[in-house]
Amino acid sequence: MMKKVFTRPKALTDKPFHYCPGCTHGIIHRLVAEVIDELGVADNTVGVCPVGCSVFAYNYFNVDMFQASHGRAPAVATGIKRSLPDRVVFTYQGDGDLASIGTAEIIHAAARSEKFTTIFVNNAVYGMTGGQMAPTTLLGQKTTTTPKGRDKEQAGFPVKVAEMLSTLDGAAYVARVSVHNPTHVNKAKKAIKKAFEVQISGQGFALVEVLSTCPTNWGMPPNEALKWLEENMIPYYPLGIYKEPAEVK
Amino acid sequence: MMKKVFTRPKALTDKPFHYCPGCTHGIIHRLVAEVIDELGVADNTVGVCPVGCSVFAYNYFNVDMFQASHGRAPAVATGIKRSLPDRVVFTYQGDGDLASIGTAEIIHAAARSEKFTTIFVNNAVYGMTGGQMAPTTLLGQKTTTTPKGRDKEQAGFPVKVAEMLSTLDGAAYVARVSVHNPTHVNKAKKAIKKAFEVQISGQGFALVEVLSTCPTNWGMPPNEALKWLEENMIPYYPLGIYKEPAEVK
Amino acid sequence: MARVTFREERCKGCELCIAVCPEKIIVLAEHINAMGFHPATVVEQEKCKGCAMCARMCPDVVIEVEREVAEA
Amino acid sequence: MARVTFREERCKGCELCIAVCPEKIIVLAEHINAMGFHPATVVEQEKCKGCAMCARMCPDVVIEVEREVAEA
Amino acid sequence: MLEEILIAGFGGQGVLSTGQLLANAGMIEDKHVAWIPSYGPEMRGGTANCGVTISDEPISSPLVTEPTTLIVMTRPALEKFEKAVVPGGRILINSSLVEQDVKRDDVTVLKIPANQIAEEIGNPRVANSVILGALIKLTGIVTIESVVESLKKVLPPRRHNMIPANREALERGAQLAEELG
Amino acid sequence: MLEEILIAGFGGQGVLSTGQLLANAGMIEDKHVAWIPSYGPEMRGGTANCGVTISDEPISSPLVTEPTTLIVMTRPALEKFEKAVVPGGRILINSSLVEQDVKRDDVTVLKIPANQIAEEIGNPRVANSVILGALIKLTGIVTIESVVESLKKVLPPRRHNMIPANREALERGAQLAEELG
Amino acid sequence: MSKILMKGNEAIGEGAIRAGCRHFFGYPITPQSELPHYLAKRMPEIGGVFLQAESEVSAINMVYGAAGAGMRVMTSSSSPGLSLMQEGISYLVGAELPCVIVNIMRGGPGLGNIAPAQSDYFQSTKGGGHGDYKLITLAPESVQEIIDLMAKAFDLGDQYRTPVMLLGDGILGQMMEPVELGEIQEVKQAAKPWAATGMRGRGKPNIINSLYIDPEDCENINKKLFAKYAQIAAKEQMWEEYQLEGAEIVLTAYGTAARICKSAVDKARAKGIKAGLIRPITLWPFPGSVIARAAETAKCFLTVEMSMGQMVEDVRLAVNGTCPVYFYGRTGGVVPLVSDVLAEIEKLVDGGDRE
Amino acid sequence: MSKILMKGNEAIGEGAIRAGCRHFFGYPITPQSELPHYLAKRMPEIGGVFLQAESEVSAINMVYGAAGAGMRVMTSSSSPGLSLMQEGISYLVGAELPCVIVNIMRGGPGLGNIAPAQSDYFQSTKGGGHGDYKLITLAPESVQEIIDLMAKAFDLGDQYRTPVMLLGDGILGQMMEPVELGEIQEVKQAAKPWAATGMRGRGKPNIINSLYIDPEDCENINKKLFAKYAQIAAKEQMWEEYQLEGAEIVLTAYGTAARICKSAVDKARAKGIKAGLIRPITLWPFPGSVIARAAETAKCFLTVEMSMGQMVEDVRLAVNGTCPVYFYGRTGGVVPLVSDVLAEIEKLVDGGDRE
Ligand SMILES: Cc1ncc(C[n+]2csc(CCOP(=O)(O)OP(=O)(O)O)c2C)c(N)n1
Ligand SMILES: Cc1ncc(C[n+]2csc(CCOP(=O)(O)OP(=O)(O)O)c2C)c(N)n1
Ligand code: SF4
Ligand code: SF4
Ligand code: SF4
Ligand code: SF4
Ligand code: SF4
Ligand code: SF4
Ligand SMILES: [Mg+2]
Ligand SMILES: [Mg+2]
Repeated sequence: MMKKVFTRPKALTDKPFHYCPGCTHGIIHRLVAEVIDELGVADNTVGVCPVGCSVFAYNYFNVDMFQASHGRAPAVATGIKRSLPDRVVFTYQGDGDLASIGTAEIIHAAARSEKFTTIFVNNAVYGMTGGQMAPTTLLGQKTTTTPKGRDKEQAGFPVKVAEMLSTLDGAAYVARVSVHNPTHVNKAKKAIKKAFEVQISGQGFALVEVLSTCPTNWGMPPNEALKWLEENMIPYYPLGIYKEPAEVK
Repeated sequence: MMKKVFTRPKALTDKPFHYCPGCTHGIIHRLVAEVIDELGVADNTVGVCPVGCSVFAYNYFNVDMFQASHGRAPAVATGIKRSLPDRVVFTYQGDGDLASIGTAEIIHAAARSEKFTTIFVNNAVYGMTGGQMAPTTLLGQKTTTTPKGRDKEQAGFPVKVAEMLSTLDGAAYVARVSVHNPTHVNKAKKAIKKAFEVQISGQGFALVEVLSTCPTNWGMPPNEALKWLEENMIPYYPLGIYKEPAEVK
Repeated sequence: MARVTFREERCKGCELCIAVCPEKIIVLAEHINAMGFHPATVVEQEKCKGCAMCARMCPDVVIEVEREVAEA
Repeated sequence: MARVTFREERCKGCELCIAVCPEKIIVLAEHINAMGFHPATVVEQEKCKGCAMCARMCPDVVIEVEREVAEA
Repeated sequence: MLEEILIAGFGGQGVLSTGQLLANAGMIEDKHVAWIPSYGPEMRGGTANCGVTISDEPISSPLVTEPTTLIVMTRPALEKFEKAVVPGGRILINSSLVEQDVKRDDVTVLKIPANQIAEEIGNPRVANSVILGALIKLTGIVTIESVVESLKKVLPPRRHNMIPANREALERGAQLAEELG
Repeated sequence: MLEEILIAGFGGQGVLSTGQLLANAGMIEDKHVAWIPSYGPEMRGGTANCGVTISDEPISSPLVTEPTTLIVMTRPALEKFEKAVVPGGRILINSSLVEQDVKRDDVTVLKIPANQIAEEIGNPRVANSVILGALIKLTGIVTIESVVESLKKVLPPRRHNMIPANREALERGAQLAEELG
Repeated sequence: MSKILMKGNEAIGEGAIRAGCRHFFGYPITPQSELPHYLAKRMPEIGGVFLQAESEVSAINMVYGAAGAGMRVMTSSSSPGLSLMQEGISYLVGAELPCVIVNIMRGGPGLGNIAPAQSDYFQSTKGGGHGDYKLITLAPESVQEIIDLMAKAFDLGDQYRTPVMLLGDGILGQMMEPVELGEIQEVKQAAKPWAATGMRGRGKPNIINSLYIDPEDCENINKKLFAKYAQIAAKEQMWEEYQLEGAEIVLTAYGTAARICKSAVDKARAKGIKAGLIRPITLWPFPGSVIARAAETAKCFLTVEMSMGQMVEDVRLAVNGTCPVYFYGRTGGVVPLVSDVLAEIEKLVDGGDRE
Repeated sequence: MSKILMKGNEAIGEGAIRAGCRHFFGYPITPQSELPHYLAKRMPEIGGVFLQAESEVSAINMVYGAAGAGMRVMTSSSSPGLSLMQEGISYLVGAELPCVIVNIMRGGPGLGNIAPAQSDYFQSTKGGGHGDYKLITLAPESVQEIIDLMAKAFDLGDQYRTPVMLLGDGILGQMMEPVELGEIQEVKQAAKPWAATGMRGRGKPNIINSLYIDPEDCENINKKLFAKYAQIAAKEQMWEEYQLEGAEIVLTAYGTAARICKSAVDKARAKGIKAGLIRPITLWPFPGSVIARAAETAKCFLTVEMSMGQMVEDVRLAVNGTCPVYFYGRTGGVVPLVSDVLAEIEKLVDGGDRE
């Protein structure tokens, strides 16, 4: 018997993504939707999308959604979760959104151990606004605001979000994954699922940092971008689980 | 021959402090002034004071001063240092100022490795505004906004600033000290001096977290407050040098 | 036996699926879809193992995969 | 020999100096200063070792310490 | 009737709660009342003042800038506010704490050794009630009964044992005012 | 003289720079010119349009909402903007990329197989110049010389070797317009 | 019902609770901190949420979250904090989310001081945030009125799906006055079918959003907002007239300044001067109609504010040249005296065209 | 001198550099990002500082630092970003620090969109931040005028020790026009003895501060500011008169809207309609005097904005009831057409009292 082994998750609407060809935002969207499907929580979930290329995510997820102001998704999610503690709440944020303008909001949501899940898409650049430096831009990486490559004297060092948040007692689950090949896509999905489960079981704040590509602003074809991610981002941003709740609790 | 072995540092004006009796803000001010004197940089120094009990610090330091908006001293200091790279620039901030509203500013100043020195006064409470919870308030500690004691379910966990900033490659020197007895006052001074030296030698961002008391809002006599600090704060906020530039560089 | 189906009109021709297909049976078509891209397509359907690597990498959820499974 | 001097008008009577003086020679005065505090004062100046512990702890920089030092 | 009372002293002297007690008593008597603290970031544990207005008419501004009565508990308070009192007004001084004299001669001055009397009563905490008693006697803005009523409301039940001492203090204050006035 | 030209296509087709080249040529001839891109967050690598206004008078709004000439490089562009062209205006279609026909009959339509001609010239990158040449012929808003002048300014020196091919493309375009027009 | 003595800041909290508000997000600042202190105690008692945010920026965005989730929610701050909330307020407007925002104003600009002021009138009523919008702005003058207006604030917010500002000064926040609270009553809250609460069988997602990428759509939402504003302006103007009968000199003032003006009007009337007062209670919608009406017979207007002159512009717009509009203001935390205002009134008696 | 074709956003950058600005702190946002891109390249070439801040809140506070240190400094953003800067702007005002702030406005409220708009007029001119203050606001209409006004902006800022806003819309930022840049000249900058730069022998510390804890002091600084504002209002009003001679219908519009109005006026004149335009170049100080003068002879006014109507209030205040003031606006990123404006003018010819 022929059986569908891979099909569009139900937690995605049927709207086509507006992302550039090969942009891994699309993969990450799908993984989140698959996890929502697998956990069977679509009807009970509220998502928060940021300002960034994923600003239109409210068109794609088939759940109730908020569009939040730039960087403030964690505050918005806090407001939602404190209002509706039995709902599943997630935010989806880019690296400019989360690690630059929204630094205070993510850190304090984590410190308070707000019971929501954050999908943090680190593509080392500001995608939406035209390829400016992000806090996560690598040293030497060229962007429209570091035309000669990021220079530590001038623009400082990339911020390691997973490591930083792991210092907070309130952060229950923190992992960094990548989506540069199918194996890692699978791992990424596992981490995302775990991050939702940690929320649902009330264990506290959970964040998954997903290394992602921006072929357009990196100025390379999509497959080259995946390779660049693997060769340049992973060494600086080691993958792994940075924090995990003790199993018995 | 009788010699003055302890006298008012020249980098303090003669204005009496407005602080409450026994408030260790006064000790920390004096230490900063002593270091400025010892380094002989008063004439070349620009200080930035925050919003908090130390808002009037511009009256006390005998150097050029800025009063910065709540939490933004690191941004103001960045503006100053990038304008006048050969001046010695320091900020003086409370825990509400630095670790709550100003979280993004301190993290990114550190990430950029801005070459200034931050004196971070952690007294586990909002002093100036009447004893509200700070991000550094300990679990169980009573404040005007946690009248039954800080509850992790409701208000999350205290933020460990020194630990968090140490994850940043741009942070050159990070230490936590205390001023609850003369020995620690001496150690605190050494750390502050080092933090200025790291700046002056161009090694990058330097921060000293100083555990401090707020007898008024803790509701205890000054000496009891010192004891409370020692017994309650130090276990959660371990003293020590968290980051240091490699000697040869 | 397995079958992959491409929702051609949604394909952006990014080639991520092409790179990961272990059977190397996906190519970009000659023609252009409504969005102006050469859509990916499978050339030797019969070689498909239904591993879904392609689908897993496709950012635009273009691909559906079916496979023969033992009746449970 | 050593001497501690208190700028009484600035003392807030917080007693931090009192607690740390190894000679236990500092007390709060009976009278009240212009700010309304009982200022700290030294009762047995001659016992002072000039260790400056008191001064180091004084948050209001009230205390000055002099000490006999060998001429350099 | 319009009384604008300024109570000025030091943090911890019960300045603010004394004012509230008075306002509460006025409220019980269905007068218009308002209470307002000074909330400057003076040195914490430092100055504390509050204004109480009690009137038959609606109150315009609750700020007491030109008090009809000034109650002072510290020397700096006297220095600062002496000038503000309206001509013909009153100044009540807790003479246990403030030695100075008032320089003006167009106001009624009453020196009340409140702490001393409170200690005589055997409860140093009721010093403020002594002064309040004197004020009531002089102005008649509220009755001692109303203040006692207010105390019942304001104090938590476990502190109701303080009420008799307070009543005594109020009466001693009133009596003193009678004698001195 | 007032020409309002809308150039519409796909990111990467050189739409924006072609517009700039035209504006630059107008400027060289001391005309009033303005250039403006659409900057909507359409899918990146997606639509790209720009408006160029060339006039003897100061230009009011640089937005080209009712073009006198429309140049289209993609099918969606034609569908979207066909209606906007003023009656009596022109539509220039790169027929190497767009097969469709224009539905209106109150405009002059010119189909230019620009990519094909560019390949004939031996340089696929000069397709846009072919269309530009046709536009120039039809409107006379600038001369080919001015466009070549602009190229000298706009291209970095190491790319000046592209100029002859561009000139040829401009001339071929003009010639074609002459023939078709 | 018996009265109790209550602080303005606490009354705001209690008023909110009685209006059905169970969610408060805020960041401490003088002179409004007694409000969070009060709610930190009260909210847990009634199963509500009190959360100290990490900043005003966060607080207003938490409000956005809770409001979008359908809650009656409030935040509070004072002047500098309100400046930080402007982006968030603009988002709340754009997403049409109801909430109550409290500003207990202090002296500015900059850090200024913590003394009472009214210098954020423009910010509240003209739109301190970006874009075209109006904010319903309520200005109580007494602790009792705070209680009454809090209920109104939440009702208006829900009814029109708009944020509502409660604007007071430090005096209003700090003073205690008797209030009659009445029984706590069950609040009837209209359903919010638009709220994003998880679909729960609804079938179609609800989206809370202020992004309208197509200019036409964005213009339409603006038009929709302004149609709503027109309705609010027509129906919801609130004001008090005090001694307005036959007034030749019409004072306009709100909040604490209005209380002072009332006394000044009384004193002026006692001197035989025909003075009266219009006290706007809604600063937006500004009660322009009553002012225009009064302008038909008045000799002149005198606007009194604890600012350098902000509401006076709206008075001038309403008077529209019919008669002169004068201004008296104190600012930076200085509170005008009754005698000062009286002196200004007296100046207008003879001549009325100083300046 | 030869002209070059330049984008508005880049012209702002080049204009600033030519005005002696060597410090830029900003955060990316459409439609102004070409400005930071440009300066990221240019500043290092000339030894200046380009720094991408972590947010607009940080950017404006970096500006505070650099301005207090005596530099000519600039930041730039678009509508939502400006909302986040309001506290910082109020501090700059309070501390009397000169700087230039650029707002390339987009559709609002909320996230709105990135299309051109003029709906932040109130925020800029009435004070979106807390406290009493005014902001010099310059509104260029062309790329050439940007270059000229940038120099003016820095000069005014330094002269009056005040932040200066440059207000444009997305069209102005995005379009390219020919500009004549002229030679780069050494800029004469006045000494700033008040700057906090380290004492360096001065003997007395300089303090950059906006805290005035005593209300009297705070009121005094407000009075000082307003004395300065009075001087600015008297001396620095800038506007353009277009076909104003004998105009019966006087249009008022700024920036891009004014360009459209000019064409509409031309077309109206061609039809024999006596229309003219006053284009405020300084939005604050608002050129009220010229409008009042025109109101003496005009039949009516028509204000055209890319907003729901903001500047029109200032026009009404200036006209003060002398004649009717009508409004035509498009908002949310929609740009009015010349033909639309012409139609509005024509409506006013017959009757002039629609509404
Ligand atoms: C307050 C504010 N500042 C700036 C912007 C402009 N802006 C939109 S998205 C963005 C950054 C997007 O980068 P990132 O978060 O990394 O997301 P990506 O597009 O890379 O997925 C910025 C700066 C804005 N919309 N609002
Ligand atoms: C934007 C803004 N928000 C809030 C305040 C009020 N405020 C003043 S100081 C302070 C906190 C002070 O606490 P901390 O930084 O710990 O300093 P401390 O007084 O304890 O030394 C707050 C919230 C303000 N002035 N500005
Ligand atoms: S700009 Fe970059 S991040 Fe954004 S959609 Fe395109 S590829 Fe993805
Ligand atoms: S309130 Fe606390 S921190 Fe502030 S001066 Fe008093 S004791 Fe020190
Ligand atoms: S399912 Fe596997 S084998 Fe089949 S096309 Fe996809 S990647 Fe290739
Ligand atoms: S990965 Fe998806 S979008 Fe990309 S080419 Fe393959 S099918 Fe098309
Ligand atoms: S110097 Fe030492 S011994 Fe002397 S009084 Fe001070 S603490 Fe005591
Ligand atoms: S430590 Fe200083 S302030 Fe405190 S009692 Fe001693 S001398 Fe006085
Ligand atoms: Mg990114
Ligand atoms: Mg603190």
